[in-house]
Amino acid sequence: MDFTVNHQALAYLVSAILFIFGLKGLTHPATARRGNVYAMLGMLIAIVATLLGREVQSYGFIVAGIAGGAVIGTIVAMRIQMTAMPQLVAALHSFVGLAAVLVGIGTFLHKQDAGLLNAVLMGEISAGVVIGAITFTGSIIAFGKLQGLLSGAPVKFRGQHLLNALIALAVVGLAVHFAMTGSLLSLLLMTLLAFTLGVTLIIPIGGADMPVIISMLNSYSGWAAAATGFTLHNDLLIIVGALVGCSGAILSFIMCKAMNRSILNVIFGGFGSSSGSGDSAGAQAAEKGVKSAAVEDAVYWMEDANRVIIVPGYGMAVAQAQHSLKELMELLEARGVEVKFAIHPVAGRMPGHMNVLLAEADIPYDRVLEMDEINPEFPSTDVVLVVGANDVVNPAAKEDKTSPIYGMPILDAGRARQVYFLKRSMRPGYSGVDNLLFYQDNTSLVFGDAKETIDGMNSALKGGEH
Amino acid sequence: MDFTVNHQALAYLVSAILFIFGLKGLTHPATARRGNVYAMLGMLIAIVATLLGREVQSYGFIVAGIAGGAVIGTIVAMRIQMTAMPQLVAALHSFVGLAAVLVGIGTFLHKQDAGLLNAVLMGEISAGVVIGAITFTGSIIAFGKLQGLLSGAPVKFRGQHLLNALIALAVVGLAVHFAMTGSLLSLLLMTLLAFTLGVTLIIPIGGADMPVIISMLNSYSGWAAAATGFTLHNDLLIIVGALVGCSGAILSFIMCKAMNRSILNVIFGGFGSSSGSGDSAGAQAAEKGVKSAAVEDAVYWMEDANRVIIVPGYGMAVAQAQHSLKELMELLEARGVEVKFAIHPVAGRMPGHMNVLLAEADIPYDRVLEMDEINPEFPSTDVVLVVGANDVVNPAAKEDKTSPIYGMPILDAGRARQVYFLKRSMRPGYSGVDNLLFYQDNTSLVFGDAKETIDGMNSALKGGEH
Amino acid sequence: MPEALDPSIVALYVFVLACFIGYWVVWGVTPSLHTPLVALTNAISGIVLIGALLVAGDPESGILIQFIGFIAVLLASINVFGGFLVTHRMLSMFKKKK
Amino acid sequence: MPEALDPSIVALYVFVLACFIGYWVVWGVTPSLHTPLVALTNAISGIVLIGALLVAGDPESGILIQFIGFIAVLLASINVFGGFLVTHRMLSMFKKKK
Amino acid sequence: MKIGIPLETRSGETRVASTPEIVKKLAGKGFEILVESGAGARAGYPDADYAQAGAQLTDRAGAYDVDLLLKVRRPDAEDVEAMRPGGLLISLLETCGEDPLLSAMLAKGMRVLGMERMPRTSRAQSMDALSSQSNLAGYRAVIEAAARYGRFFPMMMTSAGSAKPARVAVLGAGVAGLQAIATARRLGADVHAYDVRPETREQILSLGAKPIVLDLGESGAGEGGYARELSDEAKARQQSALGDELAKAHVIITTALIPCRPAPVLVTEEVVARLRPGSVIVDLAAASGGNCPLTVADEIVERHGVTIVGITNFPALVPADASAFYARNLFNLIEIMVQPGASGPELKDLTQDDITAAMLVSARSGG
Amino acid sequence: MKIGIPLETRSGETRVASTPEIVKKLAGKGFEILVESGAGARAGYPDADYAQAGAQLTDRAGAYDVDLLLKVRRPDAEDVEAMRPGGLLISLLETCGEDPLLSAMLAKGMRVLGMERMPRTSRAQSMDALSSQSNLAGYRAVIEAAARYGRFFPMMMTSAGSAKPARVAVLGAGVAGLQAIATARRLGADVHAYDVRPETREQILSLGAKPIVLDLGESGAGEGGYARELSDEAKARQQSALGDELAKAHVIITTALIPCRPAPVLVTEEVVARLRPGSVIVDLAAASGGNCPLTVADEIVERHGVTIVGITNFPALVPADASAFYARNLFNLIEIMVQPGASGPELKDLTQDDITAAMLVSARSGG
Ligand SMILES: NC(=O)c1ccc[n+]([C@@H]2O[C@H](COP(=O)([O-])OP(=O)(O)OC[C@H]3O[C@@H](n4cnc5c(N)ncnc54)[C@H](OP(=O)(O)O)[C@@H]3O)[C@@H](O)[C@H]2O)c1
Ligand SMILES: NC(=O)c1ccc[n+]([C@@H]2O[C@H](COP(=O)([O-])OP(=O)(O)OC[C@H]3O[C@@H](n4cnc5c(N)ncnc54)[C@H](OP(=O)(O)O)[C@@H]3O)[C@@H](O)[C@H]2O)c1
Ligand SMILES: NC(=O)c1ccc[n+]([C@@H]2O[C@H](COP(=O)([O-])OP(=O)(O)OC[C@H]3O[C@@H](n4cnc5c(N)ncnc54)[C@H](O)[C@@H]3O)[C@@H](O)[C@H]2O)c1
Ligand SMILES: NC(=O)c1ccc[n+]([C@@H]2O[C@H](COP(=O)([O-])OP(=O)(O)OC[C@H]3O[C@@H](n4cnc5c(N)ncnc54)[C@H](O)[C@@H]3O)[C@@H](O)[C@H]2O)c1
Repeated sequence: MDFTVNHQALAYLVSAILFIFGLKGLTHPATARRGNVYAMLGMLIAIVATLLGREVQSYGFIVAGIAGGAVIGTIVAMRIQMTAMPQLVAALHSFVGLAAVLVGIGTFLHKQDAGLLNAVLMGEISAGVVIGAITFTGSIIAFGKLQGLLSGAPVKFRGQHLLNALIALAVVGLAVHFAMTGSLLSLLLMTLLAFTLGVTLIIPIGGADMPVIISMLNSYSGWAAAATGFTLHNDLLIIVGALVGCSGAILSFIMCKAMNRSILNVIFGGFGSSSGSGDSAGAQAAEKGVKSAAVEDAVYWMEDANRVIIVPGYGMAVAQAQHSLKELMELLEARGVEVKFAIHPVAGRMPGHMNVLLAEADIPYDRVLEMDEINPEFPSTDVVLVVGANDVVNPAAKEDKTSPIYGMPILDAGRARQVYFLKRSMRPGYSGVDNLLFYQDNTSLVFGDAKETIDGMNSALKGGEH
Repeated sequence: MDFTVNHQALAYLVSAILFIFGLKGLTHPATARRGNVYAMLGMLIAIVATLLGREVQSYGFIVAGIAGGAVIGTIVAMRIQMTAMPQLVAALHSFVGLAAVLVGIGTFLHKQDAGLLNAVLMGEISAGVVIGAITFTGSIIAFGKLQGLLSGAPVKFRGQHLLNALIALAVVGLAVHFAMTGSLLSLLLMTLLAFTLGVTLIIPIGGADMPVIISMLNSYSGWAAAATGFTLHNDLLIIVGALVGCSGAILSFIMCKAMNRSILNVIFGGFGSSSGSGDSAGAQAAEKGVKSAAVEDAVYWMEDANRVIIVPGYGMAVAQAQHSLKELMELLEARGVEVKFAIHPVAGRMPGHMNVLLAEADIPYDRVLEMDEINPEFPSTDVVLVVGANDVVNPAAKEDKTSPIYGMPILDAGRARQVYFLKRSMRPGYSGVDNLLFYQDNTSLVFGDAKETIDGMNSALKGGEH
Repeated sequence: MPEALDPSIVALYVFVLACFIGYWVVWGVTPSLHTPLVALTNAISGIVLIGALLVAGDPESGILIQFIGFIAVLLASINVFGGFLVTHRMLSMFKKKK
Repeated sequence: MPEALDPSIVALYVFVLACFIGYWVVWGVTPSLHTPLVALTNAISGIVLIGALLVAGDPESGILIQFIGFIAVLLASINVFGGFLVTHRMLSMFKKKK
Repeated sequence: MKIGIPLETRSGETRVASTPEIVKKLAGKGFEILVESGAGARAGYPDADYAQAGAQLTDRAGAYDVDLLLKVRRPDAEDVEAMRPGGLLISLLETCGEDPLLSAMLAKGMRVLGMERMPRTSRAQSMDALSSQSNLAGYRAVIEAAARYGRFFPMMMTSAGSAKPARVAVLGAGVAGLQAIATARRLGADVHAYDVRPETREQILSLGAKPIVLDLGESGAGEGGYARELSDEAKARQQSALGDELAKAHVIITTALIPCRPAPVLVTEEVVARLRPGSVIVDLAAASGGNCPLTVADEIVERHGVTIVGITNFPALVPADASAFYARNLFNLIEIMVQPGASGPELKDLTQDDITAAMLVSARSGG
Repeated sequence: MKIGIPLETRSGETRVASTPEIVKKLAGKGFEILVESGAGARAGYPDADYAQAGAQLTDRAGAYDVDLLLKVRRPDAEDVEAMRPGGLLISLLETCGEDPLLSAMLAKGMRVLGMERMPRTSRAQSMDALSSQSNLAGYRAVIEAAARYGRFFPMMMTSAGSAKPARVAVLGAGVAGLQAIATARRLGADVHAYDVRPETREQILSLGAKPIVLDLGESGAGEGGYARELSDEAKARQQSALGDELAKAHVIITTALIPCRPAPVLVTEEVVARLRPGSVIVDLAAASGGNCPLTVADEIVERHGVTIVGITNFPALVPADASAFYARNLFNLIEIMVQPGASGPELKDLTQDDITAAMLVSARSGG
């Protein structure tokens, strides 16, 4: 059977649909793996359809390229440490960027030979090449920062925005010139300048913002692919490019929101970025090497847990979060999670403080356990939610003989797989002692008023899909 | 300046984008009016761009048609009673359906004259004509049922599904024949059969399901438009048709879910529809002429209110909804709504039943008012939320001398602008007396366990936009 | 490359993509907006007017076809004007405070 | 009618519609899936491979161009294979109970 | 028309039939009100407040020589003597069957409305003194139990060890029982409750307590909202099945009454012996024999290490609110009994309204 | 090593220094325990339970002739007589400044640990008897108030009218005060609370009550978690500013103490006179003079129509839990005091540990 362009186009359409489902699948844990499979399938179909098409005549380079890429890609992806993932993604981005540059230049040369050039086409080529080039060097810088080859600190200098603007202007000028004249020199010069722009755009951005930048570069690489699609009149490239470009941009935005950063600050690094966030609890935590987490992260792990232990403390009383906790308990139990409350004998500010409040919220007595009963259960617990407690879970009481709380028995929260602390700041509790548990690997802090945080968790648990 | 097809296509693209924004706008009250304006603008651009295009050469019929349509459309839309809206929409649907049929036939005749026919085109024409025809007669039946010209009761007969299947088969056969031969007779016959199918599909469906059917017909009309777009190779028609078709289908699905009906039952009316849903609270309510409402409706009005009075009753106690009510109170107050609790002296099953529970949930005493204090406030209250109370707001106690509760003082909830009843069914309260307030115009019932319903309200209030 | 590509296939691309958007666009609609939304989509589906215009606007196609087109224009216009207006009237009932 | 329509305009249609879908697709993503999602979109952006194949696969375009194409294929393939695999590895960490 | 509010003379009674607030309302309606000096003192309503509300302070004879006599408790023979012939008495009568006292009053040409005979209709709810007083009794019974229990009611985890919550069993979930449940729950106790009427299960749950469900083979729901007496077989089954549940309790509050019948025995001596020393039983049915056979009416006794509270007049321990509620019940009743007449309010025909008709003591019911 | 648990002989004392549960633990550690017969009876711990836990039942002399004597209350001269020379006593000493009784014990070569002298460190929390007993007192004070208040504590809207919630004012938000706040809130009262220490504001809010904020011009926060005495000027300012707040209350619970100083006067006679008849004042500071000058220690008096409860030993009204908590405090203390030796447990050097060092009565502090 003859594989016509129409067949190819239909195959591309299927492939595009698979990509859409693939990406949508990745937005929820339940469908994420399936999503990845869809996307792989989409890619496979796209490649096969392309190879079957009429334009591809010689397979030597292709087979070599794909084989080489497959081997290298697989090895790198298998070998890489989980913690080095961000670097890897950055590195991979740079490849896409460079590939887009090469495809652009190659297409130009090819069409030039065939005498098929026109201004629109060359405009499209310029777009693909420039965006690809920025993606390429930008990603390399991001990689360097993440890998520690470059300093993670934001590199700022006077007139940085002016410089970027000038380079951008020059790039546009060269693109226009190229589109008008088809001058190879302009094309190459433009490419070089775009490489420079990638460096100057990313270098001022601090290491903390790198996740957003990776997502942003991702978006760039999408736009580059879309531009290539226009060049080649390939709808699949256009669709996928637009998908990636747009979703990457939105994702950057979402991530910025989650981290309480302004997207503009991040993209045009250095717009007073560090000053704004320097005082926030999250930033302080980051400085001290304490992890902070979003409400949804905690929810994600709790939903998935077999057992969650809630450790309420004086902060729960201050926030009057007991009613919200009751609801959290019910929501988790409805998901088959076992929920218990661990009461330290001196939690709060009076004997029985927690008992009064939990009883007010109608939390059944059989869920409420005292320290000696529950301590053996922590090691086999998936998630401990410390709600406005502090001293009562501080391992300093056991480990640090000089600590004023030394000798006080504590709840062994730190033994659980994951610990989430709900508090407003990095401030210590009643005893004024820093909490060693904050620095443990399995601990994250969720900053905010305990009631608001728990209400957020409840919403997230109820929100479900949609 | 010359208005080329490229210009037209760009204008169409703008128009399509406006339609998308328009529809998205309609999903939230805050953006709904703006959305309507966007859509109007989109339509205007589309019409102007079409008129400017090369294909339109004579304007006589067009001006007459549009002018006539504008006058008739405007008058009808201005004159119609708010309560007759569903009928009007059904009638308008039928117009779209008929227009699609006419456009299909017209295009066929036109292309036949020009000798431009081919099988694909005729297939596309068939699709447009058939879907249009079903939409046309289906909408007329829906109109008749809603307007009371036809009985609202589902008309069922044996072999109804078989008949529909046979007609559908015949239609497909004729379409194939038409596409192969270009026979006008087949086209007309097919159209006639499709008209019949529209009738036989809709007539078995009961009046209660009409809102869903309207939305479903809406979807059909969209698909008809899309098919027309394929016929005319007009991307705008395709996009808008797909938008309308798909969104209409989803909307029908959403509405079915909200009404707890199976979409299949509704579309293929009579698949045991009445048995399955006959028992549901919503259906019973509809039969008795009692309005039922969704959680979001109540939320919408409460959010917007100046004052909300909550009337708790025994059902609140049964559902143990007091903690959720506390949260609702806080959420509404955060939006500047004044919230009060109205306690009837015999609400619940023991003296002070409500007081105990509201105190447990820590609802401040100054929000809790007794009957005599609060009764004068109902007439100036925007929304009353009756949470599992019944007898204590039953106007029969005042109006019906024969009622066993005659003479008992009641809370004047019915005097407020809107009353939402949260209960699980149409069952009466302790006294066993039907509640006259249900039948009042300003009353809607929100069925479900009170705690779940209120939790839903809280989620909706917290969910916000997006 | 696009030389031999059937325009119907491109149309199919557009159609499929628009379907996704149609799906997305209505999720999360407030129930109180169900009816206005139906009214608006109804008005929008009056876009067949475009098709009707093309049929009615070509004098070469003969009076019969043009007349058919005229009826189609008339019906579609009623729908467009009536639909938008009705939507507007429904939305006017939703008056936000402040 | 579509005779004179510039194919770039149709491409624009497709592009715009795809942008809407791209926007829709990521809303509501669970924060813990941010990183895997970035990895997957990265893998998908390896779709430039298609372009690279076209460049590398045309023997008439000369060895230089084909070599450029080869490099592009190589890079894009690394991205595709590496990207999907990394995504898969990340997702494997999310083991659901039951 | 003269209304009289005498001092209640039954021993231990602290309530009064009307409060200054209600006196003011009655005076506003045109009644002339005669309050015996000191009538409200023990309930916290000084004479001065009555006078200010528009009452006339008088001696005992004056308060009795009226058209409408309002009392809380059953009058004694001496009281009847002092009443004005042809007058009307509204009071709790505390009687069933034959009653010479009622006969004596009827013989004097008096009419008597018994507050216990209030029908349990929706309209009569606001006049129902049994409900209003039971409500107070249920609350006060728990406070009494808490005051006599040597431990915490609530759960309490402290650095000096943990206190388990008191397990409270409430028997009978009528008005008093439900309020007892609510109050014990407020104090943080672990509350279990039992009633023969099946519909109480949901009501118990609605207060956050745990229903005790027994299978008796018959329902205890009787007429007019009251429970009916069980068959002997069912009684025995109930006692044994309840026994194990009750033995786990630390505090038992019993409220099971059946009008004009001896109270059913729910807590046997065997169960009392099984309770932990220091447990408390509050028997609200003490007046009609008690739900526990060891209960001694009007006394607090210790048996098998268990404190058994036999107080018969709990409302008198909360006299201010009890009087206020009772007075309000009477006022609501009077409102439907009178109409404005030429010279102040006049009585309607008491046999016409179904409420007053039901309450009216006839020659037959009076003995 | 022998431990003795005598019967407490102070009048009204119902507690006991150890419970069967703790006796069992002590026995498990190798102690020989001598319990005076009947020691735990009033707290609900019968002799049989002690015997079963491994104690030896004995007479008074036997319980005193031990190495380690555990008591709840300050011994009297007769007790000191009976003690074994060279022994160790752990007890509440109820003394400040010069004390011939302590001198007598020291003269006998005894060592004495005063439970009041427990330092307020994190480690000592589980041995802190003042806290554990104050906690019970706070709870019981509210129960007492509710039992003596002639109305409902909670708000109650009924068909017989509405009861407004009792307005409860708690003065002093230490351990007892906070528990009183919590308990009154549970009962549905409208609770307002006041303390000189500014950090209590948040703590009061954390129990859902309303803090009363006065501007005194100085803070009352003293050393070691205790309050300090205010200047005279500030005292006067406090009394007048508090007066208006208190006059609105129906129930006042005062817990303001300053160690070894007369209790500050917070509720003046003028305020008492302004209270509504039937109001209740529970004065937890009655033992050290009372926060109200009208309080009579160990008596319940009525003044200006207000019931003033001067009970000085509230924990004795909850003897089972009070004894259990006290016994647990002692046990936790003994745990840090002893080490396993050749023949059973041996005492460590008491001056080495900062807790026992602080508690030890020295010749100087002993008088
Ligand atoms: N139980 C007693 O009888 C008693 C009596 C006196 C003293 N103590 C002492 O009190 C301490 C009790 O330990 P604990 O763990 O319960 O309390 P904690 O150590 O005082 O810690 C409470 C934590 O809650 C956080 N918090 C306060 N308000 C919050 C809000 N609205 N939302 C979220 N977090 C909030 C605070 O952190 P942020 O400020 O960062 O939010 C604080 O670190 C012990 O040291 C104990 O010795 C107990
Ligand atoms: N207060 C007293 O002392 C006392 C004592 C005895 C009798 N009564 C009588 O009890 C009545 C009290 O009136 P009321 O308005 O409070 O109660 P009601 O008239 O009995 O009505 C309660 C309503 O709550 C609904 N309901 C029950 N469970 C629910 C749940 N889980 N979620 C949502 N709704 C639920 C029921 O409808 P669905 O089944 O459809 O859900 C029912 O209609 C009066 O007639 C009064 O005379 C009062
Ligand atoms: N107007 C009205 O609608 C109105 C007014 C007052 C009371 N009521 C209703 O009447 C009912 C009875 O109220 P009450 O408090 O006056 O009743 P009550 O004082 O006569 O009896 C108390 C409770 O004891 C229960 N009881 C009787 N025998 C028992 C046994 N052997 N074992 C266990 N429980 C037993 C009864 O069922 C009742 O619930 C309640 O449902 C109440 O709500 C209705
Ligand atoms: N180990 C520990 O950390 C520990 C142990 C026990 C108590 N404490 C803390 O010590 C503090 C005191 O507790 P306490 O109950 O033993 O105190 P207390 O019995 O000595 O005094 C009771 C309260 O009265 C207050 N008060 C004193 N004078 C007053 C005045 N003029 N007006 C108003 N209030 C006045 C005090 O501030 C105190 O809060 C509390 O904060 C308690 O939590 C800490």
